[in-house]
Amino acid sequence: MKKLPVILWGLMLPAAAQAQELNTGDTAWILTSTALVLFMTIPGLSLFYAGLVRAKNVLSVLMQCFTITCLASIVWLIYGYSLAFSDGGAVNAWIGGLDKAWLAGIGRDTLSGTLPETVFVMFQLTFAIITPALIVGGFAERIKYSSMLLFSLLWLTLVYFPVCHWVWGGGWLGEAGLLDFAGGTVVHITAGVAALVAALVLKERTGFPATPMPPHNLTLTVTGAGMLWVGWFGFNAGSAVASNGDAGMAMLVTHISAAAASLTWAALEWVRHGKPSVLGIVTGMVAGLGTITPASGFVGPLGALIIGVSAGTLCFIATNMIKRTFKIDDSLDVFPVHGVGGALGTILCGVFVAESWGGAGYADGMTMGGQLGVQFMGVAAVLVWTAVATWVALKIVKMLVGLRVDEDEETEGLDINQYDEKGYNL
Amino acid sequence: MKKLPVILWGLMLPAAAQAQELNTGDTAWILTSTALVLFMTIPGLSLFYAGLVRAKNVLSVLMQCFTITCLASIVWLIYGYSLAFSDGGAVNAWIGGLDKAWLAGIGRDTLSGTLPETVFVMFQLTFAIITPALIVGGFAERIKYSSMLLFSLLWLTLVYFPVCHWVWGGGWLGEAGLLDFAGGTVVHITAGVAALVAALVLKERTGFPATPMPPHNLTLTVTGAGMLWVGWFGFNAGSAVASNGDAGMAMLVTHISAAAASLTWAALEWVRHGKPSVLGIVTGMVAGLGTITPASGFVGPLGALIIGVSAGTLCFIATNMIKRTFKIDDSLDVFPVHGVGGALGTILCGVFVAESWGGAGYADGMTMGGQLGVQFMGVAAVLVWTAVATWVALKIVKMLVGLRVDEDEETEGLDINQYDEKGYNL
Amino acid sequence: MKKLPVILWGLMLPAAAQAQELNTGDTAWILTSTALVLFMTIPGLSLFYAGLVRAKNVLSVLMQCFTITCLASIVWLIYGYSLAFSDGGAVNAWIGGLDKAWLAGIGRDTLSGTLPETVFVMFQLTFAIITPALIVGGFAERIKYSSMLLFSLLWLTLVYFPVCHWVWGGGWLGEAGLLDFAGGTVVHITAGVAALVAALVLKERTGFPATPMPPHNLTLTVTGAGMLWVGWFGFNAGSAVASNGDAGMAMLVTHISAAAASLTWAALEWVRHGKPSVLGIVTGMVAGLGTITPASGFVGPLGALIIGVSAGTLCFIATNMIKRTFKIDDSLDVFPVHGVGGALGTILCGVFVAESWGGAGYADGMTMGGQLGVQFMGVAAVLVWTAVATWVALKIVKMLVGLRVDEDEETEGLDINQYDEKGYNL
Amino acid sequence: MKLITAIIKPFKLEEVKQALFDAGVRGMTVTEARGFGRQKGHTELYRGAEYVVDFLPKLKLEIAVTDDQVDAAVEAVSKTANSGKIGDGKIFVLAMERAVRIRTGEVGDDAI
Amino acid sequence: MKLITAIIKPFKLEEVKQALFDAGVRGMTVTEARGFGRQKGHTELYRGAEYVVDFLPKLKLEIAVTDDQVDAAVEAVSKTANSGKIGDGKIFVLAMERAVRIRTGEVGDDAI
Amino acid sequence: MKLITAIIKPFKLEEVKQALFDAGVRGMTVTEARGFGRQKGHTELYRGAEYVVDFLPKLKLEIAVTDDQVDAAVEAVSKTANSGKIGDGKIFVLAMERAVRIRTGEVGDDAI
Ligand SMILES: Nc1ncnc2c1ncn2[C@@H]1O[C@H](COP(=O)(O)OP(=O)(O)O)[C@@H](O)[C@H]1O
Ligand SMILES: Nc1ncnc2c1ncn2[C@@H]1O[C@H](COP(=O)(O)OP(=O)(O)O)[C@@H](O)[C@H]1O
Ligand SMILES: Nc1ncnc2c1ncn2[C@@H]1O[C@H](COP(=O)(O)OP(=O)(O)O)[C@@H](O)[C@H]1O
Repeated sequence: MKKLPVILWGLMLPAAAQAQELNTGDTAWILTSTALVLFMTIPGLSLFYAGLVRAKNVLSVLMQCFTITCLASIVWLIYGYSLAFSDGGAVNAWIGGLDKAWLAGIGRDTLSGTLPETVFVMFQLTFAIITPALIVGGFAERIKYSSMLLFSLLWLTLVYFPVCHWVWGGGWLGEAGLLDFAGGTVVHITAGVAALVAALVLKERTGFPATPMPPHNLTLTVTGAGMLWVGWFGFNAGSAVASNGDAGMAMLVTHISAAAASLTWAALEWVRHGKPSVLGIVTGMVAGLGTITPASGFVGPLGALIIGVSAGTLCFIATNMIKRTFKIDDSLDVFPVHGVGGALGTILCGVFVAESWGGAGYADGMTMGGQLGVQFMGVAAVLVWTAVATWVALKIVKMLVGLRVDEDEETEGLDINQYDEKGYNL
Repeated sequence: MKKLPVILWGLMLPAAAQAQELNTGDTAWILTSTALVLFMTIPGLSLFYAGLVRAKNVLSVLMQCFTITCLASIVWLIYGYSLAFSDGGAVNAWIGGLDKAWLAGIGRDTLSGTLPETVFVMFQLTFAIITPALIVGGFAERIKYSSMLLFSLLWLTLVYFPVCHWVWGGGWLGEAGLLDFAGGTVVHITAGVAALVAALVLKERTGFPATPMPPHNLTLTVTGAGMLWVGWFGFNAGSAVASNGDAGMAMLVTHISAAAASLTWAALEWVRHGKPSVLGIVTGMVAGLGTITPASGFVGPLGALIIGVSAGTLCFIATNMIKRTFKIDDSLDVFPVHGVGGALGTILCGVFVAESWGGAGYADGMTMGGQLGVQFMGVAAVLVWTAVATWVALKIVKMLVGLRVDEDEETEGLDINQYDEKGYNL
Repeated sequence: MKKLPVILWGLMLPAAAQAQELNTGDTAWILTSTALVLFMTIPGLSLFYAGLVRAKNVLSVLMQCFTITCLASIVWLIYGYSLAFSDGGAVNAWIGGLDKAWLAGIGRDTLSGTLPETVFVMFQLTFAIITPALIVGGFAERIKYSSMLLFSLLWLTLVYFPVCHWVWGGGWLGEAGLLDFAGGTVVHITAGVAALVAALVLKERTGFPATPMPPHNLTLTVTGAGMLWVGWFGFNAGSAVASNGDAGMAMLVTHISAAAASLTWAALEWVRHGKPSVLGIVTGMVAGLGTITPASGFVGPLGALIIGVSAGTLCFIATNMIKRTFKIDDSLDVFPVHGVGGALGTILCGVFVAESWGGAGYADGMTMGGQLGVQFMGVAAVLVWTAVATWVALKIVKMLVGLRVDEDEETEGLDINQYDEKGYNL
Repeated sequence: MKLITAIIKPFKLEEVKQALFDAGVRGMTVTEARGFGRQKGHTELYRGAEYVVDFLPKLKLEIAVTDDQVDAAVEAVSKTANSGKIGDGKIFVLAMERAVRIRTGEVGDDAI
Repeated sequence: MKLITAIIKPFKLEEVKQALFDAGVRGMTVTEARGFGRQKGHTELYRGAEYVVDFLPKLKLEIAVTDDQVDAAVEAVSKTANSGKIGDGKIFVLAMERAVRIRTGEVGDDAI
Repeated sequence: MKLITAIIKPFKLEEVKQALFDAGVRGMTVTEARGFGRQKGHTELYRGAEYVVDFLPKLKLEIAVTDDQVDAAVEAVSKTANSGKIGDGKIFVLAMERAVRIRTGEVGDDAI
C-alpha cells in the first residue's frame, strides 16, 4: 500500500527530507508541472470563464483571475506557504507556523524529498492560485474589483491555508488518513462551496434568471477547456511529486475520467434536450477532472472510468438543480461542478482505492468502511469550515468596502466601469 | 546505426522491458511530451481548424475535435491500446490481441523500456487522438454530429489501430524495416487519405467553389499554428521515448523543417500571387512538420532543411491542384498537406537517413535502394488500406445514420443546428 | 559563490563538455524549456502584441512574429549559432567563428555540459527568435513586410549574435564578469533599444497621437500575457541549463517579480487614474519578468520582490514619459518596458546577488561596487552598440527596399494591403 | 405606410419588442448602432493613453407599419424604451411609398 | 429620387448585387441586421438555460436610385432575393429629397 | 424635419462629428456598413482561393435635423468627409414626419 503523497507531504518532509538526494528527473517533472498548473489559471481558467460571461464583462473576469494570481503569489511568499506547510507546533493539527514566513531558510540547496524545496514551494503555490480563481465564477459580472481583492486575501488566509495544512501540511485530516491526492477537498470543495456562499450573499445578477445571459464567446471557453485538460496533467500527475509510475498512473486515470465525464454529460444532454453541446461536453470535462483529482493517485483505470461517469451524471444534475430549481445565480456553476465533483471524488476514492478495483490499496489496518468514514468526515469538515469562513469573509468585505457595483454600473458592464477598458474594438 | 524506436516499440517492449530500470528523466520527458501532444489537439488543432471555417460552424469544429479526443480515449482503454500494441499471436503481423484490453495487467510498477507502461499508454493515446481529429478538416461544415461520432469509432478500429500495429506494434511493416519515427504513415497518410475519401463521399459544401468561404477568424488559426509547432516537439522528440541525444536531434530537425517549409510556402505565394500570407506561412509550417515527422528520428539538420523546402513546395502545389484543378472540397486541405507531406517525408527519410547526409544510418545490410523500396511499400500499403477502409466506414455510417445535414441546416450553420449554440455574441 | 551559467556557457562548454555525462533529467527540463520559450513567441508574444493593434493590422503582427521565428531559425542553423557560441579565435572577445556553421560537427552524441548539444542549440535558438520578435512592437502598424524581413536578418547578424557572444559565448562582457543570467542585456536591452530606434527612424503612425488607436482585442493580449508568464519559466529557469536548485530558485524569483510588478503597476494606475486596468496589470507583469531576467539565477526571493516593485514603478513612469512627454510612437511600448526593465534588472542584479540579500553571492574577490561597475558597463555597451547598429540596419533597409507602407495603405490596414487577408469575418 | 426608426438602449429590446407585438406589429429589423447625443460617454485608458468615447451602444429598430398602426407603435416604443434617464433615444417617423414582401410579391399594407 | 431599403437573407447578397448591377444600379450600402417576423427563430441552450432567439440574421441594403430606376431595382431585388421560403424579407421604398456625392459635390440624380 | 443619411469613410468620423457639432447638430446615430460603388475593392486570397471583396467598410450616419439646420449639416458633412478620393460617400436627405424624444416624450423640433 502506498498512501504516499499524504504521508510524504504531511509528515516526512521536515524531518526526512535531508536524507534524500536531489533527483533531476523528478525535479524536471515538477518544474514542468508547475508551469502546467499556472497555465491552468492563466490563461486556461481565465479564458474558460471569460467566454461564459457577456462581452461587457469579459475583461473583468480576466482581470480577476490575473490579479488573484499575483496576490496569492505575494501572500504565499509572506506567510501562506509557512501557514500551510511549516510546523505549527502546539496547534499543528490546525495550522502551520511562521517559521518559513518570507520563505526563510529556503535556499538553492534546500531539498524537499528529491526536489529542491523552491520547486515544491512553486508547485504548491500554483494550487493556492487556482483555488481562489475558481471562485470567480460564483460572483462574476457583479463584484467590485476592490471587494474581490480583499475577499481573496481573506479567503486564502481563513480557508485555503488552514485547509491545505489540515490535509497536506501535517494537520488533523492528513493525520486521520484522509485520502486527497491532488485537492478534492483542499481545492475543489473549498472553491465550490465558497462560490455558492458568494452567490447567495451577493445575490443574483440583475435580470437573472429572466434575462438571457448567453456566453459571449464560446471559442474562448473551449480554448480554456483544452488548456485545463492539459494543465491538469501537471495538477494530478505532478502531485506524485516524482517522475515515476505513480505519476504515470495519475495521468492515465485523470485522462480517462475526463473523457468519460465529457461523453456522459454530452449523452445526457442528447437524451434530455435532443442535442449535445460543446459547452456541455467541456463542462463534463471539468467535472470529470475535478472529481478524479482527490483519487488520481490512488485508483486504477476502471475506477477512473466509473468516477468519470458518476461525475458527468451527478454534476449534470446538480447544475440543473442549482440554477433552475433553486434559482441560485452561481453564475458559472462552480458549486455544482467543483463542489459536488470534489465531494463525490473524495468519497469514491474511498471505494476505488481498493486493490480489487486496481487501486493502490488501503493503509495497513484500514478497511473500506473505515476509509469511507474518514473521507466523509473530511468532506463534511472542509465543507462546513469553508461555508462559515467564506460567509465571515464576505461580511467583513461588505462592511469595509461593499460587495457589488450598483445597478447602472452593472448594466454598463464592469469592463468600462471598473477598468476603463473595452474587450473588443473589432 | 540506430533504428531505435521502431525496434524498441515493435519488438522488444513485451519481452525485454522487464530488464530495464525506470529512468526518471526519460519519464519526465515523456510525461511532458504527452501533455504537449494532447495540447496539439485541444486546443491546438481545434483552433487551427476552427478559424478556417465560417463563423456559423466554428463550434462544430471545436466540438468534433473535442469529442474525438474523448471517444478515442475510451476506446483506447477498452481495446485500442491492446489491438495496437499487444501481441496478436498468429495474426500479429496484422493486428494485436486483446490481452491488454481494459489495460489489463498494467499497474503502477509495469515498465515499458525505461518508462512506466502507463506513460507509454498515455503518450501513444495522444497520437490516436490527433489522427482522427485531423480528418475533421475533410468533412468540415457539413457532417452530422452523430455521423462524425460513429465514423470516428469505425475509423479508429479499421484504420488507426491496425496501421499503428503494422508499423509500431510489431506488425509486418515494422518487421519489414519501414522507417517511420513519429507517424508519417501511421498518422499523416492515414489522416490525409481519409479526409480525401471523406470529401469525395460526402461531396462538397453547398456553394463550393463558387461561393466565397473565407476563414472567419485567422487569429484562431495562427494561435493554433503556434500551439501545433510547440506541441510537435512532444510529438517528434517524444517519439524517442527517452530524454537524450535522439530526442534532441529530433527536436532540432523538426524545428528546421517547419521553419524551412514555412518560408518556402510564403516565398511561393509571393512569387505566384505577389504577396505572402499568414495563412500560407502557417500552412507551410504544418506541411513541414508533417513531412519531417517520419524522418525526425533519423535525419540530420541538412536533411531536415531539404525536407522542409520540399514539403513547402510539394504541398503548396498539391493544395492548389486538389482545390482548383480537381475541385475537390477537402475543405481544410488535409490531404494535400498531411497526406502528401506524410508520403513525401516517409520516402525522403529513406534517402536522408544516410550517414553521408548526417542521418542515423541504414540498418546493417540495408542499402538506400532497399530502404527506399520499403518506404514506398509502406506508403502504398497504408494509402490503399486507408482508402478502402475509410470508404467502407463511410458507407456503413451512411447506411446507419446518414452523413450530411440537409441543405437548409447547412445554410443555417451547424452550431445552431446541431448543438443549439452560437459561437459569438459580441 | 556560483556565477554558474555565465562561466558554464561562456568558457567551459567547448573544453570541459566532453568530461560530463548526459543527464536525462537535465535534458528533460531543457527540452521542456525549449518548448516553453518557443511558446512565448508563438503564440504568446504574437497574441500579446496582436491584441494591442487595430483590427485591420492584427494579422500583420502575427505574420511578423511568425516570419521572424522561421527566419531566425534558418539563420541560426547557417551561421547564427556559430557566431554566437563557437570560438572566434583572435576576435573571440567580439564574435564567434564559423566552425559550427551549418551546425557542423554536432551529432546525436555531442554533449554540451550534461545535455546533448542539439538541445543547447535549440534552447538558445528560442532566445534568438523572441528577441527580434519583441522589436515588432516598435514599428507595428506601418512597416512593410519586406522591410521587416530584411531588417530582422540584418539585426540578428549585427546585434543579436555579437551581443550574445559577448555575454554568453565567451566574449568580453562575460569575461569581464557581467552577470546576465537569462538575457537582461542580450535580450531585453537589445530589443528595447532597437524598438526605440525603429520608432524614431520610421516615425509615428499616421494620426499619432491625436487619433485614438485603442487595442482591438484585449482578450488576445491577456491570453498572450498568461502564455508569456508560463513560458518565462522556461526562459529563466531553463537558463540554469540543469534541473536543480538553481532552476528552482530561478523559477521562484521569476514568479515573485512578475507578481510584484503586476500589482505595483495596477496600484499606480489606481492611484493616478482612479482605476487599475487589465492592460496595466499585464504590462506590469512583462516589466517584472523582463527585469528579473538577468538576475533570475542570482538573487533570492526578497531581492525578487524589490526588483519586481522597482520594475513596476520605473517602467510605468517610463511608459508614460516616452508616449506623452516625448511623443515617441514606440507603438507597443517596447523600450519603456523591455529596455528600461532590462537595464534596471541588470543593475539591480549587482546589488541583490549579495548573500546578505539571499543571493548567490559575488565571485571571489568581487565587491558590490566592482560588480555594479561591470553591470553598468554591460548595460552601456549593449545599449550603445544596439542603438548604432540598429540605426545602420534601418538605413540599409530604407535604401534597399524602403521602410513604410504609404499613407493610403496604412489607412487601409496592413492585413489587406500586405497579405490580401482579413483578420475577422464574424 | 410609415417607416418608424427607433433608437433605443440595448437592454430594452425585449420589452420594446413585446410591446410592439402587443400593438399588433408583426415584424421589425434591428441594427447595432452607436449614438452620440446629450448622454455623456466614458473614457477609456490604455497604458496612460486616454480615449474619450462619446458614442454609446444603441440599437436601431426599423419598423414598417400601416398608417393606422403608427400611433400605437410609436406609443409602444416610447413607453417601454423609457427608463427616465438621459440617452433613452429617439423615434423618427417617415412616410413610405411602397412596401413589398419578397417571398410573395405582395405589396402595400399586405406586405407589412 | 428614391431610397430603397431591402431586408434580405445574408446568403442572397451576391445574387442581388449582380441583379441590381444588371438593372443599372451602380452603388449600394449594406448593413448587418437582425430581423423579427413570421420566420421562426431558434432556441439556444447553455448548461440547461434556454434562450429563445427570435431575431434572425439579415442584411439590410440601402439603394439610392433615380425615379426611373426604381421599378427595375425593386424588381431585381424581389426576384433574386426570393427563395420561396418564409423570412425572405421586405423592400421598402421612400422618397428622397436630396442626394449629394461627397467627393464631387454633385447633387440630385448625378450624385447617385 | 429631415433625416440625413451620410455614408462616409470610417476614419473621417471624428472630423465629421466635430463639424456637425459646430453646425449646431447635437445628436447622431452611427452604424457600421459596407459600401459598393465606384471605388475598387480588393482581393483576398486564402490558400490560393481568391475572393473579390467589392464591399468596403463605411460608416453610416443618421442625423435628424430641423428644417433650418439641414443645409448647414449637409454642408458640414460634405466638406469634412471629402478626401477628394473615390469612395468618399454620399449624403441622402429624406423628409421626416415626426420625431419623439423617448425620455421626455417631446415631439417635433424639440425632440431633435
Ligand atoms: N439628431 C439626432 N439624429 C439622430 N440620432 C440622434 C439624434 N439625437 C440623438 N440621437 C440618438 O439618440 C440617442 C440618445 O440621445 P441623447 O441626446 O443622448 O439622449 P436623450 O434622447 O435622452 O436626450 C443618441 O445616442 C443617438 O443615438
Ligand atoms: N414590419 C416590418 N418592419 C420592418 N422589417 C420587417 C417587418 N416585417 C418583417 N421585417 C423584416 O423582414 C424579415 C422577414 O420577415 P418575415 O415575416 O420573417 O418573413 P416574410 O417576409 O417571408 O413574410 C424579418 O426578419 C424582418 O427583418
Ligand atoms: N446608389 C447608392 N445607394 C446607396 N449607397 C450608395 C450608392 N452609391 C454609392 N453608395 C455608397 O457610397 C459609397 C461611395 O460610393 P462610390 O461610388 O464608391 O464613390 P463616390 O461616392 O466617391 O463616387 C459606396 O461605398 C456606398 O456605400
